[in-house]
Amino acid sequence: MEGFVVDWKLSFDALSIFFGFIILLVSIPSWMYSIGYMQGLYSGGRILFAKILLLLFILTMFLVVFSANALLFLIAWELMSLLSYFLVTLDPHEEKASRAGLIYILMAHIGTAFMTAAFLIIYSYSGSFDLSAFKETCLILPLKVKTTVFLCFLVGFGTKAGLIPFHIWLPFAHPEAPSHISAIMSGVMIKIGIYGFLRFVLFTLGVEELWWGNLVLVLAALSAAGGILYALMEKDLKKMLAYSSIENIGIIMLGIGGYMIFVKMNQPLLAVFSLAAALYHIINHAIFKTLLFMGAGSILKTCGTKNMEKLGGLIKLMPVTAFCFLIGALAISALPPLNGFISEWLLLQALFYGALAGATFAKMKIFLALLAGILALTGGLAAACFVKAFGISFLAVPRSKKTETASDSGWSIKAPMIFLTALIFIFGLFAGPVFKILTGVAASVSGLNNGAAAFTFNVLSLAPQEGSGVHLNNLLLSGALVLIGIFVFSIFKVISREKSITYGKTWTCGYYSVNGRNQYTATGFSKPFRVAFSFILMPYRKMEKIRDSYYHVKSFKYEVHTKQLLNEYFYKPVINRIFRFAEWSRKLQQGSVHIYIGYIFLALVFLIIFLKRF
Amino acid sequence: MVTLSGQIIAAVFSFLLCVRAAGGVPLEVLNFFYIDGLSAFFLLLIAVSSMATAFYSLWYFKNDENTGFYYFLFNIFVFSMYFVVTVNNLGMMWMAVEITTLASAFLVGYRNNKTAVEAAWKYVIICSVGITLALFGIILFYYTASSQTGLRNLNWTELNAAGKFLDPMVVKAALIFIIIGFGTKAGLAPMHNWLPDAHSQAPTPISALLSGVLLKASFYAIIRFVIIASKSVGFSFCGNILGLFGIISLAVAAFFMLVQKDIKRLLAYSSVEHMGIVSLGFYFGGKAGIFGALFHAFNHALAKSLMFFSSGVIIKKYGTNNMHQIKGALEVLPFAASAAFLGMFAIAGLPPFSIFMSEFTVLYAGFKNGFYYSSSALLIFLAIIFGALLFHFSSMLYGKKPANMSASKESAGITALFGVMLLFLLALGFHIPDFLRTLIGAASNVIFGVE
Amino acid sequence: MKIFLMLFQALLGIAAAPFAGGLIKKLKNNIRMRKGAPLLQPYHNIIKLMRKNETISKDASYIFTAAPYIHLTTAIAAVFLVPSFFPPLHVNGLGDVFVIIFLLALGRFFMALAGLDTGSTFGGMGSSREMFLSSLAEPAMLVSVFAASLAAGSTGINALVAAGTFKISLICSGLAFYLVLLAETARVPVDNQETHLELTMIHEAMLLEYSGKSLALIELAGYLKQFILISMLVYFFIPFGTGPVFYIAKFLAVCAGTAILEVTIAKMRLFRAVDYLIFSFMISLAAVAAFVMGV
Amino acid sequence: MYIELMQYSVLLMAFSMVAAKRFSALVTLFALQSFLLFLLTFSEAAKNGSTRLYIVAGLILAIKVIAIPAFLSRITKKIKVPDGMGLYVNTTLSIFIAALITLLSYYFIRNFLPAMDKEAGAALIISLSVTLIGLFIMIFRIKALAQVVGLLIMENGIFLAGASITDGIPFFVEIAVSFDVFVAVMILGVFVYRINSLFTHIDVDKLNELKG
Repeated sequence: MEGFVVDWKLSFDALSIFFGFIILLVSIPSWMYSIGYMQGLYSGGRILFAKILLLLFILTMFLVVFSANALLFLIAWELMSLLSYFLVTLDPHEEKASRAGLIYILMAHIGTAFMTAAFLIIYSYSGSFDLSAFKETCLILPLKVKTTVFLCFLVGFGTKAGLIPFHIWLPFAHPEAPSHISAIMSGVMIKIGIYGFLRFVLFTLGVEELWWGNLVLVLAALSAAGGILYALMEKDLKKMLAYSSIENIGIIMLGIGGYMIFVKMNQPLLAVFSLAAALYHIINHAIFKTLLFMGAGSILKTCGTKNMEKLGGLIKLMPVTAFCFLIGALAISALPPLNGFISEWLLLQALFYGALAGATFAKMKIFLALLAGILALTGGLAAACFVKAFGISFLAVPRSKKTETASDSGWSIKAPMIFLTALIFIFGLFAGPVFKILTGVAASVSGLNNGAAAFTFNVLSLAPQEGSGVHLNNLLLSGALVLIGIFVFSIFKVISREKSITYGKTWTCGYYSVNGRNQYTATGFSKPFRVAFSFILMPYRKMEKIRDSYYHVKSFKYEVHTKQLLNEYFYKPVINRIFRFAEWSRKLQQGSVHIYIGYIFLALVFLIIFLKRF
Repeated sequence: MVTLSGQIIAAVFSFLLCVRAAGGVPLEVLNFFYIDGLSAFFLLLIAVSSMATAFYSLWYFKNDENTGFYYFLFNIFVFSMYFVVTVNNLGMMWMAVEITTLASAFLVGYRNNKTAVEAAWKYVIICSVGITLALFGIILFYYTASSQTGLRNLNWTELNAAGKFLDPMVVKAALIFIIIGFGTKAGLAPMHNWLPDAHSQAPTPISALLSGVLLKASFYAIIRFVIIASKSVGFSFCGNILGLFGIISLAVAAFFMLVQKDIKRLLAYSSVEHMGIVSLGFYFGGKAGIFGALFHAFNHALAKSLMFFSSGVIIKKYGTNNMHQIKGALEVLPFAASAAFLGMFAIAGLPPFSIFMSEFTVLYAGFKNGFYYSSSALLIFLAIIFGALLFHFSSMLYGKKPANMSASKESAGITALFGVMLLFLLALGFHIPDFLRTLIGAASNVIFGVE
Repeated sequence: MKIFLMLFQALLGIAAAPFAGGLIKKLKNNIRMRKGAPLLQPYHNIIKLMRKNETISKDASYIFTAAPYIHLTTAIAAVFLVPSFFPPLHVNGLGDVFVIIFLLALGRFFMALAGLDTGSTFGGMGSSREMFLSSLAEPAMLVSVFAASLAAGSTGINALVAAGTFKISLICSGLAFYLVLLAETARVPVDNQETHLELTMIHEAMLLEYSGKSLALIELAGYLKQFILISMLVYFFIPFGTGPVFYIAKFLAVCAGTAILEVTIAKMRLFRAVDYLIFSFMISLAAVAAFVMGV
Repeated sequence: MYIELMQYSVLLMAFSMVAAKRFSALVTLFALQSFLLFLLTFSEAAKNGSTRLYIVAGLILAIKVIAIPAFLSRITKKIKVPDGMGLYVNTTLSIFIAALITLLSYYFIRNFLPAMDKEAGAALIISLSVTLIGLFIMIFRIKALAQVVGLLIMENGIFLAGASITDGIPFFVEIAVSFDVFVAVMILGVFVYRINSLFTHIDVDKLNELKG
């Protein structure tokens, strides 16, 4: 072996194709969106540059997904991070963007370092970077090595996916990037992290011990609950979406962790089911998160701000965006009959049957029930979060001058959003067939026995287990909803004879004028949550009196912030330590040539004394 | 111009030598010059970067007169380095290394202001001390050789042949002096202190040459002795000492780069880091380790010259080395700044640039031969260093440009130079041409004593 | 045939739902030694509201108009899932007990939006608090149902109804579910339906802007929700005795209990309600634990 | 016999250089030490009358005994700096440290190179300690010129090693090295000039603009 040769071996198995499909699903609309989005924001040359970069970025993502060679995978992976970094810092004047990019690429690099270690450990046993060779080698790895590799992979891929202890880059990078880039990053790129996890941990390394699965489940639950909690606190629209991406990654990882423990509890059917549910949620999140970021983007473009406190009343000014955003919000809050609901329902079923089936694992029952509870909590918080997002920024009265004059953007921005909205409905209504395909994928890649037949009652309706009498035919459900809706509507039209509707001012205890200033704010909306979860969020407030004389206070300035637990108590201290140490170490080199020669002398003496040790 | 053409001729000549030596048959000229794979490889390295530097110097000094002295010293410097890697007699090699110091001393002090002279002084003094210690080591070598095998000269070939008869303890003792001595010049911590000063004060082309080639040339000297010593004391002993210095160098570089203000010092420390990686490659050993180390030396020569060139352009424009005063370079000098940025990613070891490949190989050697801790340490330090580099460069390249500064057109030739170098780095990252592969193979064969 | 029976059951449920509300009110008043409004007052209210003109804020959008319909629609759809007078009746494809929870969530989502739509401060406050409480109530509700279905061996309605054995786990989960029920139907320890002081209102504050027909829709939907939850409690957690008679008896019993409870205890502060809901969540987990222990 | 004597007196010279306070004294002592080396080589040459050793001896005489000291003292005349060379540690402590250094080299040679025969070992100990003492002087003497001399002392020590433990390192290497030393000293001298003209002093410990 002299030097490494990158061989461009590609493989197209079900998993890769599935992810390739998702890449297409997101990147094509985003590309179209970018055309309309970028003009006016950047200079012509930069737009061209951005387009080339975007193309390369998408290509590298394909390369990552389809590469059958770990080295190629690694290279493509790092390229992906690099290109996305350039895209995040597209506008060189944005100090914030460049800082966000810095954090992003640094975290990505650390993640890659862990992956590199893992790859090299495996390679030093296998002697070839071929994935099949990896797979064979992993069968014979000693357990300790396997565990090390697993942990390395968990950190490496978790960082890219934005799993919670490693997520800090995500809420910086996604909001600062241009919106179509945020859409792609949130929609696909973090899923590539999931792909890596599936490919290398589940289907190459194999699940060795139960606690691996438990660890993943715990991290997943943390990400889900924590992510949405922080999202709820945000008043920056895109940052909120970024945090909610963390939440959804958590939900997906719940499914994957489910797969891991079910394999260990030898419940192959359930394992496949739970994995398929995770895949389903991957698709769904790709769709609606992209859509939501596009919505946020078009708001940002027309109103020039993504701060909810400055928005409002947009539902009348930009109806299309509002409608699409509403559907997206409904879907992401897992409300029937849209697609988010389906995947979350499936995950609940997976957890339930896991709890039911794991007869020999008594404590797993409680654990899974707890997870189900956390999933429910997440759903509830997500609903609250998106009620706030939509309600504050689209409903009621505009809160700033610029917002009052907003209007829907051009077709190249509207069309992709409408397309994705349609997709939300499609993937919601035709859950049966979609899920059949996904179970096929899950079964084939995991090599477990094919449960595809078992999970669908007939063509259209899902059934987590045959004979359990539980079927969900979403088409029927939504049909019922529509019918009942029409029924109710017509009935009430009939029995309440046409009454006159008078339009008046909003009543606020007789206060004379309601305007943007005295509406309920995003901060106010999230107040109860802030108080209830203060033990995690650690809110603190800055109050400042602006007074023109000692006696007369002209106005108050009042800010509420929440602390990031991990940043405060882990990342910041570590970084500060490193910097302080570096600052201290500069003392060693104060410029006196005598001392420098002294170092040489000391080195010499040291070696002379310890010569026998070498 | 003369210099450039001279360099080109020399480069072509050495290239031919490489082709000759890649076959693995060493070439001896009147028992004075001796060129085997190892020398050939380093010849190539020197040739490439000194050629590039000569070209760059033309641009760098295009505005000032009487650069004759500069070019005179430049040539002496470069040719003494050629001499280092081609000469057979170790004593002569030692002298050549000393001459590189003496020649480059005036180049470092070229600007002849306070800081420059200070840097030059430290450079000369510290390097001479190191070299002198190395001489002591050489004498010990000669002592054991002559007393064991009655050898009467210092020719490497014969010493090497006598390798296994040498007295291990003496060799060990000698090796300490050799490694510390030449290590001083190769910029291994903690003997590296001259390096940031010299690099920051020398004219940019010279800085490029110093860290691009000089460090490698003196590392070459170390390798020569290591080859002989490994015959009697085994490779691992030499490897361990190198590994110790390698780790120290990495740590020092990492922490000093974090809090650096001067861009050229930053790059200097990154050179320390890369020399550390090279010596770690020797520590990890094995074919992979050696291959990685040598390949890394080559890549580093390329990338670091590129970095110095491009940041030299930026420095000339902003008129300061202080990174806090440089802002928005991407706007002012699009090409140079982009080159610097990409080069930064290259030396930070990101794919698809070739340095990633060599670092990867070194790491592989580490993991393969079970040096888990030092490999992980290497990974951690690389991450820190990447952070430091990115931190400084993004603050320099992004942001608003100073109000009084206007985007100026850049010299096409220099831009082309950057382009070519980047292209090389990229191409080597994807595929190592067979020529280079065989050359490095020959070099590592020499190291392993394979005939 | 089955379809007609089912429709009939649904209509019956819709018809009966307001009665329960009236009953509880009446009982409360009687306990307080008051005469109280007649039992059928809710019907009168609804009809009266139908007749009235409607006033809508000029800042409101179509969300405001659509929300009541959606709210009611989801409630009715849930009614189709819940076993009431004729237990084993429901459409198979419509899903399981989880779906009921999701459906109710859908209605709530739109009501909360409507609360924000008019830009009135109280509306915003109301919807904020509503979402707050419900998001905390959701896990408790889900896990209690989860425990029950564990006992039943499936989340399907039939299985849940059929699982007719008393267990400690079932009692625990039933208790948890009942606590959540009180919260969800805006009853005393968490909210107070009778208050009309804006700052203390939670559910009511959200509806503050509504009037006329829309308000009627919302009230009806509210009664339906209560009906649904009580029926769930009755069927899934109080497993003895089947058949309409038992059902009605148990239903009335629950109503009576609720009335007594509401009279005897006082409303909590908003942030005490958090502890209350977390408590019920813990009970439901305890129920799961009990099930694992097999009792 | 007298060879050992001379070797020891070389060491003695080194010690006395450590003890020296003034620069002129240092230079004289250096010249003396070099002269001893010259004698050493010359006697070697006389013993096994080889011309190349004569030449080497001549070189030493020319370069180290005459040229370099002259050059150095001329510099000291040229640049009007006080003759003291600035001590970090006073002479007593310095001598003590020098003794320690000698002990260290003794320990080193005896522990790690036991195979050596007595005389060679002793010579090696002496030369090593002279080298290290030179290093010590470079570390603990402030003035630039002192450092130059320190370097030269190291060279002397190494030459002693070369001359005594081996029978002289190969010829042209020898010559090359001595010329090399000469050039080095010249260049250092030039830099001393420059330092003096730029800083108006030659306290190299004040040269600490570049740090970190």
